[in-house]
Amino acid sequence: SPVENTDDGGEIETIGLMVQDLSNPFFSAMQAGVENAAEDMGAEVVTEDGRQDLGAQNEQIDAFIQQQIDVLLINPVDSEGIGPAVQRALDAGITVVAVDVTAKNAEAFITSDNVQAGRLACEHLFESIGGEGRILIIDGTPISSVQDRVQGCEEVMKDYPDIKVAGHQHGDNNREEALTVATDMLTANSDVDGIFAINDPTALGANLAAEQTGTEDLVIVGVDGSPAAEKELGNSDSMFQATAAQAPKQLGVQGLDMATKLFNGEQLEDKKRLVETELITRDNLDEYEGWE
Amino acid sequence: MTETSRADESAPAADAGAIAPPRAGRPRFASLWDRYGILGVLVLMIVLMAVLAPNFLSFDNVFNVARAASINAILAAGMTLVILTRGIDLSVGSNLAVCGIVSVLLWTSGMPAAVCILGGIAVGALFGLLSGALIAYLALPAFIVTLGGLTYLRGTAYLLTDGQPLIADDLGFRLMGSGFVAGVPVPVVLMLAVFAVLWFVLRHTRFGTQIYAIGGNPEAARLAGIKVKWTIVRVYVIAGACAGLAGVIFSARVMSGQPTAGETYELDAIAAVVLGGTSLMGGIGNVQRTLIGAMIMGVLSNGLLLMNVPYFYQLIIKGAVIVLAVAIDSLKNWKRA
Amino acid sequence: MTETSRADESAPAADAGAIAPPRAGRPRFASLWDRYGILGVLVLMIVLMAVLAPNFLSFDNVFNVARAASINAILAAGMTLVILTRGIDLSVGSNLAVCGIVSVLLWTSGMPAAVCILGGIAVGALFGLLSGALIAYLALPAFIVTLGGLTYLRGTAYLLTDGQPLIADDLGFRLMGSGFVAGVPVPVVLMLAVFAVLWFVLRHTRFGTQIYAIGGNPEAARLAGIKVKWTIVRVYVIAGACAGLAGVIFSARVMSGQPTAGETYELDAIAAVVLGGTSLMGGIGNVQRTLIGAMIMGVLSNGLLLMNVPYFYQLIIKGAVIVLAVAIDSLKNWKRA
Amino acid sequence: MSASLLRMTGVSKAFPGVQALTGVEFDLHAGEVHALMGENGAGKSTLIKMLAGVHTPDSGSIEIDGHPVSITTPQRAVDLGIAVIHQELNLAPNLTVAQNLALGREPRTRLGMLDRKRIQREAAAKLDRVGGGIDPDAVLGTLSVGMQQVVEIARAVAQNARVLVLDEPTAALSETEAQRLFSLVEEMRGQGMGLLYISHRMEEVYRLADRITVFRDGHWVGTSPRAELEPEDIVARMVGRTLTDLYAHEQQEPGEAVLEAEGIGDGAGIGPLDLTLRAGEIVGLGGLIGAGRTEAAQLIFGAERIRTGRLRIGGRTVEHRSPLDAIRNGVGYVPESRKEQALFLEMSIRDNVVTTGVGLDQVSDYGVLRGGRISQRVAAQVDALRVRCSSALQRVAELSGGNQQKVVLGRWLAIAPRVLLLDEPTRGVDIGAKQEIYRIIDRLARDGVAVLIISSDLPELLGVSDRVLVMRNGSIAAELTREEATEETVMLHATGVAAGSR
Ligand SMILES: Nc1ncnc2c1ncn2[C@@H]1O[C@H](COP(=O)(O)OP(=O)(O)OP(=O)(O)O)[C@@H](O)[C@H]1O
Ligand SMILES: Nc1ncnc2c1ncn2[C@@H]1O[C@H](COP(=O)(O)OP(=O)(O)OP(=O)(O)O)[C@@H](O)[C@H]1O
Ligand SMILES: [Mg+2]
Ligand SMILES: [Mg+2]
Repeated sequence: SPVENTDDGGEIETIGLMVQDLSNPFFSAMQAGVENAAEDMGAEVVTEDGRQDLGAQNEQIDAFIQQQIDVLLINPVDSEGIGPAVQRALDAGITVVAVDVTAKNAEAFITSDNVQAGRLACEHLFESIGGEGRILIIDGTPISSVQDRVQGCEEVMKDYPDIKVAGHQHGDNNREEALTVATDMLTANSDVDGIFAINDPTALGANLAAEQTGTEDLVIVGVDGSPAAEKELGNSDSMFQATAAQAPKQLGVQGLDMATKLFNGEQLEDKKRLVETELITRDNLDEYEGWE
Repeated sequence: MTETSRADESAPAADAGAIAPPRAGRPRFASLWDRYGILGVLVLMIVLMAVLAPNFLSFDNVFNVARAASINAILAAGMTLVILTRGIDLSVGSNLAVCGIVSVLLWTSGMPAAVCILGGIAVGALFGLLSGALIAYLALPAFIVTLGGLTYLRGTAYLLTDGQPLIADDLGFRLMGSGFVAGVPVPVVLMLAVFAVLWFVLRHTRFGTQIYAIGGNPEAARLAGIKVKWTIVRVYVIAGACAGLAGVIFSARVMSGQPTAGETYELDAIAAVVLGGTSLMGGIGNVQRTLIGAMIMGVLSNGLLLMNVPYFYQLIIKGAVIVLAVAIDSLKNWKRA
Repeated sequence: MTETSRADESAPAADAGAIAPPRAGRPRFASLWDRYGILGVLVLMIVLMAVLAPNFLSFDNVFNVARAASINAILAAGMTLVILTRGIDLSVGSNLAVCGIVSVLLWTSGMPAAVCILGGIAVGALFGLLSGALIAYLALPAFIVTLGGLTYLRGTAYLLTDGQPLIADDLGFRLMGSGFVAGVPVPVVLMLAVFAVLWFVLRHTRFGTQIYAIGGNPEAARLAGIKVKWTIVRVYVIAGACAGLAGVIFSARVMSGQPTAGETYELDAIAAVVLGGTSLMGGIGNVQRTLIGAMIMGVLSNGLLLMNVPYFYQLIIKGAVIVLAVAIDSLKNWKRA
Repeated sequence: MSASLLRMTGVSKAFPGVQALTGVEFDLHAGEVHALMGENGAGKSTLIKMLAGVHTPDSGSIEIDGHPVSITTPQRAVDLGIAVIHQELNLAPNLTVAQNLALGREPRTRLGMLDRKRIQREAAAKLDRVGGGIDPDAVLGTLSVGMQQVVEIARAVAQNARVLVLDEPTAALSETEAQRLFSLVEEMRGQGMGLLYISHRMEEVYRLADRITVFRDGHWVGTSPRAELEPEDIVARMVGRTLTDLYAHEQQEPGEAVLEAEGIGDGAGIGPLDLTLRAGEIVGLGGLIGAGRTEAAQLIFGAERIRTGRLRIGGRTVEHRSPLDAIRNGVGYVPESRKEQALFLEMSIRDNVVTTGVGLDQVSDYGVLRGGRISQRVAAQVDALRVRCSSALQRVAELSGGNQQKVVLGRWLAIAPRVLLLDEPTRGVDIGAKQEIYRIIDRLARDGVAVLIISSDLPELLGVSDRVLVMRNGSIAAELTREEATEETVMLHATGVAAGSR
């Protein structure tokens, strides 16, 4: 039995924000963006961490329904699996907008163009190594944003017939696992020219692995544009050379904007916003604003 | 664990005066606290949450708690039987994922809903059979066999779905997750049914007695003509079937087969069993108390969410409360000592 | 586990050297297999990988394997002592995270490298003390106390870092992760040192004998005047200190404090211990064999990566091999029966 | 003579490394009690485990009523009419008495459910047959070992078997319980059952057995009607030599009081107890099972907390908060159940001997064990106690019961206690080893140790003690001099029938 939305047409008082994994700086930047914007609106933000567990996110949505929040910005662990829970929220009169990852049944979504991010990063990688050579791909957990990036990379690869993939492994999206996996991959393949990593923590882990195995002349690229990546790019002899930067704050702020409009009964021109990513290299590092 | 088992062994004899008359002064009490101590913890927690958490006692929320706890509770029910025989099943979380996926795969391949549900459960039972056979007939340690199961079943779940969630918008058995029976959510009804059946099995069937006997003294059970190995196998089959049912409910609830479903659920299930006072040394415990254990965990999760406690603090509080709950429950041993 | 425990009981003392000279008719081969059966599994696996995986036997890769396995091995070393006393420590993975973070925090607050290292280890020991005290003095089940620890320590790790990885590019003790001593990676040197020390402790000290006595028969140990509770506390302190050291190495290796570090490492550590043949029922086992167990797991992970086996299949193979390894190791019990 | 009910011919059985039985012969008639005797490890239990379907023979045949049978499972043994009471208790401690009695044969209702009422009813009937008034609803683990043994007997008797095997059934029984068992055995013999009876107690065997078979080292040595055998012959057959003067104890003038207990008690059922142990004196402590003898010893030893009264050792008031305190004050304790309370079965003889709170300190410097010191100490005990083993590094689990008991004694002797408390020190130990243990006790007394010995074996209690205390209901009911103490007087005080009983 859906809860009546008691303050229909009124002000937004409570905003629920659900992210996949708060321990990733990307999501905490998003959280900061949403909180700032909410403060300006005089609304309160309640954040929940999905811990990569769809079951937990289901439970959290049920709790949000109990709390009678007005707006839900959701970054689901899984786009489709969250569908029924989103529907429950809608039935309870909550406005739901998906951020960063699409969510089934959500009224609108805004995400980075992950395919484009993969394209950007890999294009840079292939050019830097002269259009030919052997590369490693360090993949992550099987979620759509990650897979889109790999897809983008593979799309570009069609234009570079002399690029060979020497190894393709999964690194759990984090630094430590990437370090272990990359160390082993570099041992198995001594003549590698570059690495594409699906996000910055993975890229930086691979970078550590390269340093520790004494590998030189490697080009490593990632996706994110995180503060740690920025810092590493600033280091002129690092093998980590580029990242396709996302704008988590913007995703959050714009997502909230879309939600506010929907909440107030306005029509959105674009219910599906894709935000382009921007390639950051050592050359344009100074102009990059970063996540802070 | 050492200390606890000793406490158990020193349980007083209520009436052992056949040969020498019972000695004066031997305390003959505490059976109430023994049985209901952990229920007291649950009640305490509910009262606390009702005061602290807004909407906690609302009609809907009561069902939210029960529904959210149902998957863990169903896993814990099967786990109780396993632990009663001195075993453990670490593979239930991964098994849940595989079974959930299988049920969705059956649906997308055009099977009727009933077949999908039964198919999911059957696959869970089958993997339980595999673990149980290795444990009982090859005498391998349950911990390692099911830790292996945790790993290869997760791989199987990824393989079956190619790592992608398997979407089924038109899932025929979606009511298994979101339906209601007489106003009660279906997962809750199923949970209660599982507990009722297993309560009956443990209490009123020969199989149940055999489980306790094996947990209490496997050698004695063997000499009494009980088929110890076969009984153990059946227990793992039941735990697997419970994981299968939980997987079907999970899939129905998220209308898709998720390869990452159920990660670390095995530890929650074991926690519910042990919170309920079932001994990891086997032979002592029952499913009623496991249900209470699972509810304590569910109430805690839900209450902390409703109170908007930040996630980091939720973890700290949860960890502390688990320890506290067994500490309170163990007070009974102190009075004895 | 029922059946296994019985099989274990009939296995001769793993306490190497304490085995009687074979009696008439006792096949000598059996005792060789008992002691080195699991080593045989490791050798088999190395041979297999050398054939199948490119570069597996390269000089660099041998150290890669050892370095990658070192964290698990160090956790498993401490875990061995805990399991010998019939306990278990599920909190080591979370403890590792907290300790790693503390060491980085100490560095960023300007402490010298030595203080950071010792500080990290000390914090681990402290949390071990807490668990140990609850288990020994309040007689709470180790499984639950350390499951609580797993949860609240993870929360603590998040809290200390505000959930974010704590990057320290100038980490003063980075050599703990990436340095070399006489050509051998520092984590490998530290791992060997830990094993040497704990081997000595178990084999040549009063404390070691007390550990085996408590694991073998806690009641007899108490009646022999051994301070059972205090010994148990010390064992958890050691396991905690090992987690602390592993955390420092971890941080040094990734040059940051990671709140998500060490998730599910506890299961890997237990797997290494049990693969090594230490009985979960306590009293039987040693650290040498745990090292072999950890190496089996390391070789497997590394070899599968080198062969570029797809991730899903890696999981399936790993799970199956773990089960297979104990099955091979248990063949010795079959010959006896 | 009646025809053989059960016949075993040329039966052999080997375990890895041990030839437990070699071509043994055995036959049992209907309506007889056939005693099987032999040293620890002679293969008695192995023989009956083959009857019980636990082990299968490597070679040889088993016949029942002249028909060859193969007993492959415990269930098969039951079907053949063989009931076995094993040496180790085989009951589930977590189940009730009634559930244990029905175990494996639970009656069910027509719907397939457990028939709880019938289980209840039948349990009461089965218990009635053996007497004892045990509550069928009691959880088994809460009963004393003796009462658990009674349950085990009730279960075997209820099978209405034709062959009943009893493997050391009286080891954990007190005198009265044993008496009840004896009349039960006689009653069953009268009904035409064949009974195979294993015991290390000579009096019992003489009282019950019609024929006696002796095994030595897995070989059949001989079978004779009881009337044709003197106890000395049996012993000679068992140990391969003659044993004279089993107890060989000469009372000596006791020295000064070493341990004085004044009104000690646990605040519940035990005490207040007064007792004094003098240097060089052996004091026996008798009583029925559950009289509180073990608990009294454990109070003195600090294994249980003393709540009332006080304890003095060497004139000094002491407080024992843990066994370690007691050990430091020179008190040693050999518990009644060696496997559960004393031994580390998986550890070597060497480790078992040095593992005490004080012993480990003595053989280590700064916590590091000194191998030389350990070897010396262990060798001294192994030699002095004549522990039969292949080396001090042998696992204790591999030793016979008597040798295991010597290892436990050695552990305490190694730290040279002033007071030694012995709780049933010869339970389940063969006669040869018993004699050696009595010698050790005697030598200890000569060396000035104050010894308290708890025993349910009355001849033994009277044979070794200088003075006998009798406990009843947690208090001391009587103190008897060596001359006053007879089986009758001890039993009278233990049961509370004696007039002068306190
Ligand atoms: N399961 C087994 N595995 C290996 N050896 C065994 C096993 N059971 C018995 N033995 C060995 O067989 C021999 C005979 O043992 P058994 O138990 O039959 O002796 P027993 O005559 O009953 O002795 P006791 O008087 O001590 O009960 C002993 O050496 C014993 O160690
Ligand atoms: N009346 C009773 N009620 C409950 N438990 C009892 C009772 N009597 C004895 N026990 C238990 O049975 C065990 C044996 O009793 P205890 O050791 O005090 O007697 P004992 O005279 O030494 O008998 P035993 O001959 O068995 O050594 C103890 O663990 C005690 O707790
Ligand atoms: Mg025997
Ligand atoms: Mg006693």
